[in-house]
Amino acid sequence: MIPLSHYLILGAVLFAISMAGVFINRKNVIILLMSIELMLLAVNMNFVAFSHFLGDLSGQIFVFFILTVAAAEAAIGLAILVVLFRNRGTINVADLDTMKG
Amino acid sequence: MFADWPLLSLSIWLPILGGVIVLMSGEQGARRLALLFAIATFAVTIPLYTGFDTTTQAMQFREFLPWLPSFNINYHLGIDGISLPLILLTSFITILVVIAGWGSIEKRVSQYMASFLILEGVMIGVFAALDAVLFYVFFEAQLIPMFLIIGAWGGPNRVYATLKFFLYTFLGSVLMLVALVYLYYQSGTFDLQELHLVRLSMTEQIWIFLALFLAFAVKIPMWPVHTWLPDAHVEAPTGGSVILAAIMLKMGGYGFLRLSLPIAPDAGHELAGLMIALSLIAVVYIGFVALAQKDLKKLIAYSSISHMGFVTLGTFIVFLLVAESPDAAGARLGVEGAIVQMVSHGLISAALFLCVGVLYDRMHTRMIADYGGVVNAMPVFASFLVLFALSNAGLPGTSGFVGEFMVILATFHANFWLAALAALTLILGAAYTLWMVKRVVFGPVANENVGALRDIGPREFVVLGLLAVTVLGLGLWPAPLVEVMHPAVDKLIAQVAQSKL
Amino acid sequence: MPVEQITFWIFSAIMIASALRVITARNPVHSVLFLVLTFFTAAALWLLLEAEFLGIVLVLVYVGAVMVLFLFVVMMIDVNIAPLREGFVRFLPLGALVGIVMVAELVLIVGPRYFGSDRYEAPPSAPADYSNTEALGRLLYSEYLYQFEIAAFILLVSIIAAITLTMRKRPETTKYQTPGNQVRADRADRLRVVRMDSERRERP
Amino acid sequence: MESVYLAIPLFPLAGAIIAGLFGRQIGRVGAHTVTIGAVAISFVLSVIAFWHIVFGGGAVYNESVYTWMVSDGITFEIGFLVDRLTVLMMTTVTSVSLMVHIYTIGYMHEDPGYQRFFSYISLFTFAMLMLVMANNFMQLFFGWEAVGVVSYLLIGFWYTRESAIFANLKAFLVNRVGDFGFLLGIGAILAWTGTLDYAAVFAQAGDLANARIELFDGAPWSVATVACLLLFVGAMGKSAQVPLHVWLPDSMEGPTPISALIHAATMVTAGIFMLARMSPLFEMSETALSFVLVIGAITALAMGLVGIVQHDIKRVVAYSTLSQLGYMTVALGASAYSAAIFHLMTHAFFKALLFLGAGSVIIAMHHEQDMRRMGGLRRYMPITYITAVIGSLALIGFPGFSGFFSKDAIIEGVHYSGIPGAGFAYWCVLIGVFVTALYTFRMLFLTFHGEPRMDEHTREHLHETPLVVTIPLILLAIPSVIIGAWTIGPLLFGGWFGESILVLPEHDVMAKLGEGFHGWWGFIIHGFQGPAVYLALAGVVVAWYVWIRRPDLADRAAERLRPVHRILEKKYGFDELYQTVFADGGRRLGGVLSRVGDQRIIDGWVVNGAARLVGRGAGLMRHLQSGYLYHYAFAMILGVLVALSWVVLSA
Repeated sequence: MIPLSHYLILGAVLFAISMAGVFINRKNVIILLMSIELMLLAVNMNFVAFSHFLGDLSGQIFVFFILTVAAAEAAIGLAILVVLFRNRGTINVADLDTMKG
Repeated sequence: MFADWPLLSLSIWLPILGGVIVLMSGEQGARRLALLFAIATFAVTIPLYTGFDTTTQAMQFREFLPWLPSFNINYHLGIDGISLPLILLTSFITILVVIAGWGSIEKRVSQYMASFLILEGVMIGVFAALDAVLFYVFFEAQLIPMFLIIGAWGGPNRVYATLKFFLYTFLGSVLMLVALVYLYYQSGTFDLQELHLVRLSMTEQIWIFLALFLAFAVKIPMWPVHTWLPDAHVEAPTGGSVILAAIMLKMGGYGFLRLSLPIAPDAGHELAGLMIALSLIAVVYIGFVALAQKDLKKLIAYSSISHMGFVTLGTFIVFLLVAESPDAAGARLGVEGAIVQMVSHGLISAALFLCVGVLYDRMHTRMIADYGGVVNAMPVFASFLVLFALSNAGLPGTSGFVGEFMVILATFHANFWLAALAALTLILGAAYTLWMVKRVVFGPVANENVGALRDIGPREFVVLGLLAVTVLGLGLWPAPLVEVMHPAVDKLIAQVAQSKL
Repeated sequence: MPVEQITFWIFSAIMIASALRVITARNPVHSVLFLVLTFFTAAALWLLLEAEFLGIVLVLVYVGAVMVLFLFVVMMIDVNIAPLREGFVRFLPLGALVGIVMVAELVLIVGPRYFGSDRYEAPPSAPADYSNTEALGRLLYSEYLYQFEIAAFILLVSIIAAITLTMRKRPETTKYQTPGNQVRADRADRLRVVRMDSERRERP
Repeated sequence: MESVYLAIPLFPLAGAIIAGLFGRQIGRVGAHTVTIGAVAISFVLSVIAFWHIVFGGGAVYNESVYTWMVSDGITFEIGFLVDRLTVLMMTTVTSVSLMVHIYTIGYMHEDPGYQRFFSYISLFTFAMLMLVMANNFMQLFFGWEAVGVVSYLLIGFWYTRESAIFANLKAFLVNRVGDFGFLLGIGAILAWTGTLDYAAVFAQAGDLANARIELFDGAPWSVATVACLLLFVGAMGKSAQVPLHVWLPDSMEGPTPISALIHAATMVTAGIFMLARMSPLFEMSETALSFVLVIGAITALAMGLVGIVQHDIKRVVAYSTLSQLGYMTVALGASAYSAAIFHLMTHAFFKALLFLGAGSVIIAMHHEQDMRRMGGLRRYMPITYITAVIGSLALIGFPGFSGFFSKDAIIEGVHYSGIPGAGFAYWCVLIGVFVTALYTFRMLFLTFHGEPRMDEHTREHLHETPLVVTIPLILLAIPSVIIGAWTIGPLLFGGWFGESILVLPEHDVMAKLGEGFHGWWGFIIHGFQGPAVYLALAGVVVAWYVWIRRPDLADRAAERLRPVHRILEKKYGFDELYQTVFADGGRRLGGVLSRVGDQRIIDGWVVNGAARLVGRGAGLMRHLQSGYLYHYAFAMILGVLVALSWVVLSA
């Protein structure tokens, strides 16, 4: 049998990778969004693993909701991205500094 | 017949509701409507006095509704002899403020009136709350209308004044919140009466005391956190000044009596010396500062600080007296004196600010140097001003005397020199008040503007007349005011004398 | 090594590798494709955890819809990759370091010491007639009904938001239907009854 | 009798309220009718009360009217104590007040503030009656301050005069200094006895004497001494004793009837009355009595000397009042309370007479007060002249006139007293007699004798003042002559005051004096055996020589004694000292505290300093807010990492 910790470690690794992704792709919004998707996946992984090992289906329900929210987030994020690109011709984060004082 | 009405809730929410209605009803008739609601609220508070039971130490007119049950926070109202006079004062002064704003406010009348009505409800809420969170909410909520009043109808430098006022008071009250939350974790309740019973170690008490102290000391205000008050007064419109001086300052004194003393009595014993020193600095130092003021409102503001020094002195002298003798002779006198002083200062400072308002409406200046010989043009007004000035100087027969007299007598029980310093106010108070009167009221007509002044109209006469009658009435017969306090004060003294260690 | 373990190891290896490629790929299109791969492996792992419904949903809905949307956007937007890769190398060591530290710390917490098999027994396999979908459904439509509704609402909001964000006003010449006006139209706008004499009068 | 006692103060109050609030409606005649009527009723009732207590054998009345408040188990009441001391004061106050009311009709008849004036003096009568009728310290303080306020209002009656409103502020503030002590004295009494009722406090007087209070470390004082000294500070303020006397001369800025009523006959004697009333306490403290004696002696002599160099007729009378108050205080210090009250009473009549006489002169001179521009008035104003002579003779203590009896009793009393300071006081009061005669007759001669020095216009219009002015003069002149001889026997030696004044046997100088007393005629004969009468006559002769016979001598003497003259003209520099040290000093201190303490330190450094600190800190923090998303993400991740590390490491 595969112990719970394996799944959790897997989630942790996934999370760390996505975080490093945020880090090194700091200028590319698309990759940033993808990293966030990965992060959520890591979280979902933990949820599912716990749900299985604790015999509680609520964990899976939460995954379900997280997927919903993630989908919504992705949709809006991408919409913003499109508008951004349309208006400014770039998706470089370094150029998005209108709010800088 | 009114006994089973939820009188406290009514007196809190009726003016707030009235404020909303006035706000929605627009400019036409806002004044009448506001006056109607103010009078109705006052009428609602009267049965609180007539139905008050002076034989019990328990809270009366209690109302209890769960609010946030998971945190044990309740909508818990109730009053005793400490809060009752202040509630009556609030509803009374609001009427006067509404009448006083009748003619002098021309822009956004309905908003002005609504602010005051809402403020009234919130202030009554502070005095009636028996739940710490409810108290805190009301305590903070009153900042908003006041902020708007000074910010919207204030003088040229109002932005600085409002910011200073807001930040000062907010800083203090945030620390109070911390203390209350800590108490909640120690006791699991926010009920004030249960908090009075919580046992606390000396360190805990000292921290809690200091946190509460800062909140209330800013409000009262005590030296050295007083400098917001003169600025706020100078910029506030007349009504704002009146409410600020007459009622909002009292919340500090009320907070000391309701929270600081019963919750942290041992810390009080420990820090009484400091508190008394600060109070006496307020009385003497501020008395001298008031002497140097050139602006009428600043002068009265400083005089307020000096007078509120008596409230804190009467409150904290209790610790010395309780320590000195087992029956705490004089302690009740001190606390009751402090409360009487609060009520009386509420009336007198309101009257003085209204008087300044009357002058300001006509001359649009607050500088003492711009006046002189006002009595020649406005004899009726001058009589009122002289009367209020004399009561501000603590003339026997006016309410200004009663509180000071009681506090000085109580202080003498503790120590001669403290009493001597406190009694200096007899000289200083008379000096700055009557010197102001001399420069403003008496003398030959100083300039043609003064000569052209017209005397007060019927509306102003009614306002000042009502105040004059009350000031004299309380001075000649304070018994009705004092007797409601006895049970509550007895209980408070017992709580202070009982160590919580 | 039993089949389960083998499956787990293989899929997790693929998953980690593809996740790494997601963040390192030079071309965003590749990134998306690797992301899809990651999701696939994740779905497989979930099946291993007897979360069949979620696994399938992940593939069908998430990969099928959301990832395709990503792909679509990436391909639609013609970006110049070069400036976006700027600093990639410079931040790589730092990113790697942060990642490794984080993994190390997380492993300390979630590792076998606290969550090993001696602490958490694997539950017995579900019986053959057990339906994960049904169980989830029962829960979702009873206890979590409100939350479910809210989730649905969130999705609706996001749809509307996405549409409003990206919608563009066309030039003036374009004609639009305004459904609001169409619905609001009433008889008076459309029909004018003109009263006129039915017969011509005799000329005098 | 209770309703009578209640009515006595309430009638003047009602009169004051009616005349004050409805003055415009009832008009001038209405105002003076109402107030004079009220005071007259009050006077009649006082006489009835006097009769009832003194001759009718009525019991001492000591009841409360209503409970002012109860706090801490202490009952604060408004109540009346009517005994022989009280009725004597009541009768004096109401009678002088009635005279002044009538006189005012003439004096003020051109003034626009006519009704206001009547309202004020009636109010004053009420306050003064409340003061003397009090049966407890609180009400005493109430009356004490109330008379002070009315005095404030009346000195500043002509509010457009800069000097008047300066004088009234000064009077109020100096009185407040006294009240400061007075209030503390009340505090001492309450703290040690737990009551403010006279009777209850006096019953504990012995305990007070034995109780100790440590004001300074290691120096325990008797509470009775401390309380008495503090109370006496109050009396010093109200009765204008050195060094709190400075307000009284300036108070002459008020209308003359006020000078007569308040600043000569009644209010200023409140301190004397109070000390007599407190005799059971003062007897317990020889230290306090000594202090009283010395202060009184200094006042009696020093203020009389200043009177010699004054030119303003009212100021001369004012300094004379100060000096006479000093005499009363001396009597109190020597435990001759009855003599003090006796002098208070005789002084009330003859000093009111002198003031009203001076007022009469001022009316005739069209409000000219400088004696250097008078002279020879006796031909024009015979009634005023004669009454003024009577008043002067009474003042200097000419044998047979009322002042003689009271003043001689005081001098003899001091002579017999054995407490520390009595010797000094005796010499002071003896020299004081000479000085009194000197300034009194200087005034009389300068005003009524010699060549007229006024301008032509004024002289043409000189004539005797109307009846409303002269009748009070005559009415006051009668008691000024006879009241001393009439009442000396019973008042001083008949044990007349009974219970109301307590004197310990070892202090009882009046008893020693009484051993040699055989009727008023005998007292006069006895007077010729002492130095006082001769000193007074010497004073008159010197005054005649200097100001009538050789008018140039006065200036020569002034020239020769330049430094002394300057000191006297400067009134020993008290005014300048107070003005610089207290008035200006206080204002300057206030300015410094306001500018440095409040504005610079608290507002500048602390408040705005805190704001600046926050601003500077924010300026630093601002650099962190780069606006780049990845910076924030980086910060977030770092934060997560730190939090995680913390969890891991602490586990």
